[in-house]
Amino acid sequence: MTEKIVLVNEDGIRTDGRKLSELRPIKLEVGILSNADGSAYIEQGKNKILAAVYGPREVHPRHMALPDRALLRCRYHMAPFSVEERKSPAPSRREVELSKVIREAFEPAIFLEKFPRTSIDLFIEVLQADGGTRCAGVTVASLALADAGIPMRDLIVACAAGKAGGHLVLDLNDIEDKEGEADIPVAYMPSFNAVSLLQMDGLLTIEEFQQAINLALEGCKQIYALQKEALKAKYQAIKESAEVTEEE
Amino acid sequence: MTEKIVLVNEDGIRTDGRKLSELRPIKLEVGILSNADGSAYIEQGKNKILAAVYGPREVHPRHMALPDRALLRCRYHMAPFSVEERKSPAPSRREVELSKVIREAFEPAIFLEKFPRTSIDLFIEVLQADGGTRCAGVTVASLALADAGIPMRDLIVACAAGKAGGHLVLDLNDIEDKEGEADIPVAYMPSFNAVSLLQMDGLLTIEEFQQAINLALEGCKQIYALQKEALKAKYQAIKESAEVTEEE
Amino acid sequence: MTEKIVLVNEDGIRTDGRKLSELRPIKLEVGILSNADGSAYIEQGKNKILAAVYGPREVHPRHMALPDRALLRCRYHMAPFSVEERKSPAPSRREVELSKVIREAFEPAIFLEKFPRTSIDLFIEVLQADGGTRCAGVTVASLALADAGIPMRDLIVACAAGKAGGHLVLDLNDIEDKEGEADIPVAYMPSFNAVSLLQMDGLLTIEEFQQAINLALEGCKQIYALQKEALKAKYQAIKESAEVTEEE
Amino acid sequence: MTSIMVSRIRRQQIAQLIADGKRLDGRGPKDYRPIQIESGIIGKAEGSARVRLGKTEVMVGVKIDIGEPFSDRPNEGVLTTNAEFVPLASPEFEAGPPGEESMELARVVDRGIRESKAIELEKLCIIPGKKVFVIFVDVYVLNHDGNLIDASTLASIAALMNTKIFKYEIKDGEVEKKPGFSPLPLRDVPISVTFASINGILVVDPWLDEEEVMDARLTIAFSKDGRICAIQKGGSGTLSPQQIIEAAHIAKEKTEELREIVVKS
Amino acid sequence: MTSIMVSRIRRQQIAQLIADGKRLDGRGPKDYRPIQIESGIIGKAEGSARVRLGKTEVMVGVKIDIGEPFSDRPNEGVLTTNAEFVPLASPEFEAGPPGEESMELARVVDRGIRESKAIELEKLCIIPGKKVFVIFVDVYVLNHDGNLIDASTLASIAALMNTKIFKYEIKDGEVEKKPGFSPLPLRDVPISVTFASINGILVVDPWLDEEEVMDARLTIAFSKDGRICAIQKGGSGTLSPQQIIEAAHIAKEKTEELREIVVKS
Amino acid sequence: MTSIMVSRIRRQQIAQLIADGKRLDGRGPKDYRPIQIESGIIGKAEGSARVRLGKTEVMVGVKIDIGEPFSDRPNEGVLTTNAEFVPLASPEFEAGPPGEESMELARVVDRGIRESKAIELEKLCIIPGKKVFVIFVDVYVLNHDGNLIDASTLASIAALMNTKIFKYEIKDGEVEKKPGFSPLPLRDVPISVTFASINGILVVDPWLDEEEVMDARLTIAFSKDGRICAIQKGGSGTLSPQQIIEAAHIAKEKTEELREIVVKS
Repeated sequence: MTEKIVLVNEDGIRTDGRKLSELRPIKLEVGILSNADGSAYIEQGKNKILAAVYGPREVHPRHMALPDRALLRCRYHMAPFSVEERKSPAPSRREVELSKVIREAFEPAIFLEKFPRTSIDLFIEVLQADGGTRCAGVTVASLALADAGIPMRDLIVACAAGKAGGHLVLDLNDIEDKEGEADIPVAYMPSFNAVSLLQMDGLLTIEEFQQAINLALEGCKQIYALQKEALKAKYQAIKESAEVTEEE
Repeated sequence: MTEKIVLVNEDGIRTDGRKLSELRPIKLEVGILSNADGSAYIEQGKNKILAAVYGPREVHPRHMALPDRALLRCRYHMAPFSVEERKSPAPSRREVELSKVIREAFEPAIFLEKFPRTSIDLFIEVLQADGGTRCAGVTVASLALADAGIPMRDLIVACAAGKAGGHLVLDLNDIEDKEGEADIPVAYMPSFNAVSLLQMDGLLTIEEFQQAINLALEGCKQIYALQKEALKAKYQAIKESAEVTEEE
Repeated sequence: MTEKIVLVNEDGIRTDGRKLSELRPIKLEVGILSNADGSAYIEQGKNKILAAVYGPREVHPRHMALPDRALLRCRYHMAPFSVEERKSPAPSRREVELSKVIREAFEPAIFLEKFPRTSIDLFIEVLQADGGTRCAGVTVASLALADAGIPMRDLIVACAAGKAGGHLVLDLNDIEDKEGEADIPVAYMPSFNAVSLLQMDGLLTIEEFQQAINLALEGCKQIYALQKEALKAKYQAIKESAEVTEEE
Repeated sequence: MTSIMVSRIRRQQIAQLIADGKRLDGRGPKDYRPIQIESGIIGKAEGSARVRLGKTEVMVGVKIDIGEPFSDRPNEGVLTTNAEFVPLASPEFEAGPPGEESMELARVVDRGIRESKAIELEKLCIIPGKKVFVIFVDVYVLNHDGNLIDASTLASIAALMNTKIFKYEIKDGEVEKKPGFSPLPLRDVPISVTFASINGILVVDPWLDEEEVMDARLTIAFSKDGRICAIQKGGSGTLSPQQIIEAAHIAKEKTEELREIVVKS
Repeated sequence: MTSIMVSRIRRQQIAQLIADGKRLDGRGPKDYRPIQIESGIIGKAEGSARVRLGKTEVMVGVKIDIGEPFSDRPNEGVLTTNAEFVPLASPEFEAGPPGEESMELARVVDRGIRESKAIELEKLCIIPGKKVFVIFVDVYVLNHDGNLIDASTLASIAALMNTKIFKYEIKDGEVEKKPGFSPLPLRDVPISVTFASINGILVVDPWLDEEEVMDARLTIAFSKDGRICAIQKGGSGTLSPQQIIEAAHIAKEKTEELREIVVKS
Repeated sequence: MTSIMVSRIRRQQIAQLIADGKRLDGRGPKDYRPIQIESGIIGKAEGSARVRLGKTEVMVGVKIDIGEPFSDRPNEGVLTTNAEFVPLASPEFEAGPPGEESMELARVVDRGIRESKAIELEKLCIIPGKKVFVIFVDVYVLNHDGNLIDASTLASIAALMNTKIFKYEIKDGEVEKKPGFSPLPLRDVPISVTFASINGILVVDPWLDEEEVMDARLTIAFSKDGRICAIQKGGSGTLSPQQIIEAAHIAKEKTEELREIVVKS
């Protein structure tokens, strides 16, 4: 804090070499765990996050079952080794809050009413954290839900925008998150132009906020395309392996 | 502890200006919270305590329900900011013990057998503590039960007596409780001459103890009159507001 | 750790005066607690351990009941004052692990299938610990089960062997356990030549291990005889008291 | 079944009114319930306030202790915000450790205070890297009739405004209390405004009945200079980007009104 | 239903006998069950005792550690009393964190020791404000057949009477153990007497069957010089002021008998 | 009922094959599933590895902090092993505090490392009696298809092998980080081999279906010089002394193969 870090240089380039409205490199994989009903993996910058879905399945404990829809449960959790200082595996208040807002982000997207008396359990495990884990977590969880065959109105995609080094920037990394001026994580259903998660830390004028939201939504749209590609690649692979099996 | 504090001066006057067998000023209010089925508020010296009652209502978890009477539950709890050093909100062993003895103080007074399979939940929240909170808590809880319309054999009223600065004193305040020689909290049903809570800390001969108990019971009787006044004032207010409504 | 303690002297004598393959003095008592369905007490060296059994009885909570056999539960627990430094009464990870392996040691011995939908609860309380508490705990728990009349295929008996001061030794005491080279607790059903608990800490060649296991089994057989004597003494006492009663 | 049907009818009734720009309790969409603030009511606390927002009632006590700084902020005091859903406040609240709702409440209140830099934490260092003041803000919900976030934020900032810190001196590396107090150094007065979205229409300061039927909740907090310092969306519905911007403009206006009430109290 | 009826019949039977000055196990109203005290049985503990009161059996171990004093008592050692309802002691006891019953037991035992100033805590300070001896009294209930309070108080005081503290010296502000021990400095021997009130009649030392039918429980502890040092009423019944005073007189007499047994043991 | 019958049929099928020296997935009794080890994959951790053993998948991260030594080992670093059954790994796993299975896993993995003295803990002392390095080995189970012990031991040792410790200097009794790292000092590579006993026949590396029908589980870990360093029997069946010795011989052989795979990775 004593020496201010230069988050954006005079050429408008950020500490990791990106331009202001550039996403970090993103790698998506679908269907990578054998036990879960659906799973996916994301690398976004140095973030490494797994998501898995179990359900619709019987609810334990039973009294939590809802008569008219599925119970959606969500756990956002960080591995003890995912951050600089070892994190206790017991859920922190931050993890509890993020689990709640992520669950609320997915509730409008899933056709929960199709599966009364069941639960759909969504687990997001941050293996390495580098800023923006809740957004990357939403993005990857969406793929895990799709992989589990859970019917959704739209994929949920998430991306943050904010302000760092005096500039509005897209997809903040760890240092921009910690040393920057503002961070706005946004989850979005592109087909409905609907925001289902929104938070903000920091200080922004309404005008800056408006621009930042638009920037975040642009980021969401780019990642949405990547999500669809990742799903297509998975289906393609399944289809091919099915054809191979048939041919044999 | 190094310099002994003078708790009673040569004129028999205590640190807060009271005579030996004088109560602290007491303010009682009934029906002050809108959600609870019954509620009341007490100020006794610097004590500020809220009590609220929910019930008779369905028991959660269900297996705790009793076939032949209502389940009375009681929580005595101190706000983190109620004492000199911040108190953790998790219940301390002292709070657990006081919750138990307060519950046992009320069990003989309430017609629990009239409400089988239900629970009556009594919550006492100490917002500011100044010695004698369990007694003031019993006094105010009694009003909250009455406000909730829970049928009782008698109001329970409580008051402590003890020894401080070498004298028997009524209604000990914080410093008399901590630096004094003995403290005897007593809860009492005046109409039945029945003691339903009794504890003692300190050192007293049997003779001193006998005098202290009598002093405490005198205190109880005075507060009992205040309790009945507070209830009358509440009913009067309700009656008047009902009449106003009818007249309109 | 700085000065190496001499665990076995040049005459092959251990710190407590024992020979290499000598057990510590063992005292067994059966049926010493009035509330438990079965109970027993062991002193083995300075170990002092109580065991008690409740059951077969109704399972709480009910959903844990098994349709085809009794639920065996086991708690190995150390009293706070049983060791050098006061132990918190909350179960440690070590206690949780030992509770598990001891339960698994007894499962093959008890005819659990005779008591479907019930529980058999086995409590082992270490009042003073001196090395080898899990083995002494198994030995005494076996007697408590017999005292409770729980039908068993065989008594389970347990004893450790290991290496200390460069020698293979039987029934390690506290200092041999801490400063020695290896410790192998073994639980055994002599009639079936069946090992039902086996662990090892330390470093041993396969040859040493084989010898140590055989040594431990020899120890088990000696203690087995003591177990049977203790039960006989108990039955004798019951029989005699019954006869006395009849004669009166 | 019955309660589902009741809630459906209730929902229609509330939503119908809101579509007509009205509310069941007679307020307009941008009206707060009456606000009552009492400050300094708990003498044992270094700061305190009770806020009544309609029938919602929240007490906040501020306690000050000496503790260690965070290793990455060795020269700053520590702010710790906690919220208790005291079981006397609602038939829905249960005794026990804090649940996700009360954790969220505490974190949103904390965010407004922290991000607006309302407390001059850098003035609360006693011995760098070793001893700093720890400010405990304890939110105590006494009656829940909706919009706990705004009531708690108001009560917290009101309590901080009357918080006093004991004077001290350092002797041989130990802190000793001296007689007298100074006020907690504050540089901002963050205020939050919470909306309910019901059938796509935004209303401020939802009461409990509205919260039960709302699709989404949106809280926006502003610092003194008119900048947004914290946002939290809650609930399982969605908002359009346009609604969010519209809400920000309304919230800015309302925070100015509310800030005046707090500052005057 | 059945168990309620059984208990009603049992209650009548026990109450009937007590009305005639008799008890189901043949004792008179002021008779204790046989008391057996064994001291110093746990060599690893600094102090220990086992008390058998009829079939009730309690073991107490005392451990001593070095810790910080309370900030308001910088020159005194710390007493910490804990009680475990070990699940082997009763079919009613469950493994798990202490419940309200065991917390009450620990606090009542603690109260008698603390209020009689039995332990000379002011002699247990090592470095004022920094290091003092911490005395852990761990009450371990091994078989529950009623009147745990008196059995636990007896076992605690018996254990404290054979407690030894290691000798030490201070080198560079660190405490180092030296060979040898001194006895724990004690100045009093508090003893409690517990009554059950059954249909308005008081009996001492209730066994489990009596506890199950009693209306109220009353414990009075006395210090060596015949002063009351702790009282605890339990149970959901009431007592008249006259009964309480009568109990105090009986208790005073009984504590003298019991104290003699402990001191001789 | 149905699931009991299915499991009986499954059991017969698996046991029948094993009696013929075969396994349902085509392996021989002494064959491991394919092993894949990736090291150093978590840059934020001081050491890390992911092991895939068939479909079982375990990640281990090693974090290093500075803390106090144990009072009986003032000159040694501290090893702390923890295992999480992450709920995404199996429909049977639940979120929450560790259960007995994950505690056992952590303790068995820890035992192998500790008893083989794999980490040179005596080189991890910073200021004797005051400050030492604390090594956190966090086992994170990502997909459970049987034999978690061997997968976790492999991943732990692989992670320790790429663990680096920051350089430091001591200024006025405080530890300050300096640029640069040195490798964690290791002297051994303990490897465990786990057997399932099914109808009296031993097979190595049981997968989940085999674990569900096995009578007993036996884990034997070996140090580099071919000595046994840890054993754990699990499950409710029994083993004969002969089986145990036979298993030790097989395990010794297999650990050499597995160690080669780890060292090469």
